[in-house]
Amino acid sequence: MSDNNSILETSVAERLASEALIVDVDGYEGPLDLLLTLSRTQKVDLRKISVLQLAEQYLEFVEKAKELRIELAADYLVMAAWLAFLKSRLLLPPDPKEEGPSGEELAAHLAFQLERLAAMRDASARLMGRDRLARDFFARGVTEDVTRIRKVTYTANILDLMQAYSRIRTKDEFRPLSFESRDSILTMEQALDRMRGLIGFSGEWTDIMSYLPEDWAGDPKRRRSATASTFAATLELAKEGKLEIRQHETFAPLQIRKREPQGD
Amino acid sequence: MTEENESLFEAPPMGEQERMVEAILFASADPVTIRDLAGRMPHGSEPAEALVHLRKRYEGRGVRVVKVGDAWAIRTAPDLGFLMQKETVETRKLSRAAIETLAIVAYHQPVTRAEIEEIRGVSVSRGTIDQLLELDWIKLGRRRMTPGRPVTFVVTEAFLDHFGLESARDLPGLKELRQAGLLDNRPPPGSDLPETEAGDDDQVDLFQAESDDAYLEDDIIDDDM
Amino acid sequence: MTEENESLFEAPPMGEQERMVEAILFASADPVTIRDLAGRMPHGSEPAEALVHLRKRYEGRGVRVVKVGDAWAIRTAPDLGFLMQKETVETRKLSRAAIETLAIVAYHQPVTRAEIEEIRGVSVSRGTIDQLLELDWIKLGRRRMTPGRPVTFVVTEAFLDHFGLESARDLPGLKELRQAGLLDNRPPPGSDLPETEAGDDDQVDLFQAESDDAYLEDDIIDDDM
Repeated sequence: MSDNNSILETSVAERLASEALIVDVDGYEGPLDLLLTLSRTQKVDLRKISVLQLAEQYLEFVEKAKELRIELAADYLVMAAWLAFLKSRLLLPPDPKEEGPSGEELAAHLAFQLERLAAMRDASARLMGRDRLARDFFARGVTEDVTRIRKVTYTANILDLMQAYSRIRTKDEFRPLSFESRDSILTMEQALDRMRGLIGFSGEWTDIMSYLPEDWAGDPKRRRSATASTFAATLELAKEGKLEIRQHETFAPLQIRKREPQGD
Repeated sequence: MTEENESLFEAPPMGEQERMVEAILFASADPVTIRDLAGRMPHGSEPAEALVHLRKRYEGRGVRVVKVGDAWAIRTAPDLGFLMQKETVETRKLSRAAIETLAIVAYHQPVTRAEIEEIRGVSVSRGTIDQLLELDWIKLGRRRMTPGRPVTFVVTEAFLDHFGLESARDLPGLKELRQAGLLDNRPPPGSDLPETEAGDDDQVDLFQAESDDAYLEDDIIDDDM
Repeated sequence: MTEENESLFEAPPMGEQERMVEAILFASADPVTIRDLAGRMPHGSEPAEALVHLRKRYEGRGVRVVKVGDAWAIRTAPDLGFLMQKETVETRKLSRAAIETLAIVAYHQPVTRAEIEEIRGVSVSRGTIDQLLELDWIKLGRRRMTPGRPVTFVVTEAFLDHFGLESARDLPGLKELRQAGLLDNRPPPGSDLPETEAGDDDQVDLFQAESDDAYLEDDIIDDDM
């Protein structure tokens, strides 16, 4: 590649770049990004950059944008104003009466900012270029979660216990069985009446349970009450000599039958 | 194609192949077949042989190379399974049903389930009884010598231990409960318990509460158990 | 309690401890801290020592024992990544803003949003920060003890894990950048003056860091990591 060619290419590249700058102004992330890009055209170490030259380039860029009626965001214009100020400071001999940082100081700081931004760009590229998890190296494919074994222990103290007991004992709903509900109670009188009527027909030994009123044999509470009162009634009738009771063995069914009048 | 031709592809040394198998088995979510291994490794590799080496290398280690069906995987050594468990102890209050049931057993023992239901006025779930049995706070007592011979429940040594009692008889009686303000002064409506009597009778009548009407019922109650 | 008493618990032999650490690290996709290891291993175990042995054992193998911040993990050797296309997870492509912001947080941490903006020369969108927080690559650090107590951002363990870093100190080029003064938070000249003239306000906003004291904490990266 000849020198001529390369010069030509550079100028073409530069022209393209400057056009791109204008077209792509939105592609820049603010004035600092733009300044950094412009500084690249100086092809020197960022530490040796000519801030004055950079300021001129930037101002030129803004001028061009204006010519092309490209609307620049406010921060680009603010930067332009500041660079114009910086440029004048750099060009004019320092005024000893003027307060504030010198043009050189301001320029140095801008150069620092550019260098720092460039360094961060470089660092981010290096970071993203590292071997990365799930791309270059990998974690365990099958993981075994720690199974949490929950062991529940229950506690209660003596106070809980006593309170629970008193709660039951003082519960409004609490009633001894016989008061619980009248309609579940077959009184002994009722059973006796019933048995007196029925026993006359029972010549054979019959299971006492068959004497329970039919509608009292289902529901356990009613069955229980009917059993008790029927049993009590049979005892009463046996005492009166009206019937006999027998049981073959403990827990065997109770059987009853009419007792034939004696002495007949 | 002769075999010599294939060797031109120069498979990596066996040590490298072993590393590859190791990495693949490590990173795969599922067990990997030899065929899969061969498909992923450089041409000419011999995953089966590499596996033999790898398996040997992991012998006695914290993880092992194991065969799962037709495929291979790395798994935790069985004796270290305990490391994958974390026991957390959670303390919970006993449910109201459980504490009430427990109180009834303590005050009325030996007591049948039907009697517990009678006293609580609601049915007692199997779970509640089981929980108390599991806690080793109640146990089965003698069967009641009534029709159906229902089982009874009594409290255990562990119960006495937990509640700091020498015996169930040490439980405060109704009168003491009342004095301690744990019990309303209002006697339960229709209560025929002689709780107003003087002396230490409370305890006795508590343990007698099962008396009277309670017992005829047993045969019926059993059916429910 | 003397040390002799403690030894009554008899920690398992180091070889066993090494197996345990191996099993635990293999079982977890995420790095496990020494503290967690100790919590799961039998009393008296010394996971830190076991890790030294284990790390050595895996040198040059297909998987490696790596340190991630305060925690440890097993990862496949990076040179074998080519075998893993199957496991590769397509990560969402990060915007340039997000990548730069991430790098700035990593190299300058703890760093405030205003400082990130100062370095990049543009404002940082909420979405960029959110995205990095969501990836669990950055998190909130301590508040800066300056007026307004701005929040700071720092990188996470997941960040270190993702980029294969033992600690933020191992960030590539960190030392050089520091030596070049490029990690300094150098205040703009004149910013120590009470207030600049009204006309300069805008650009002060743009390029001046939030305040001077902000930079007292310059070297915090060391303290934190």
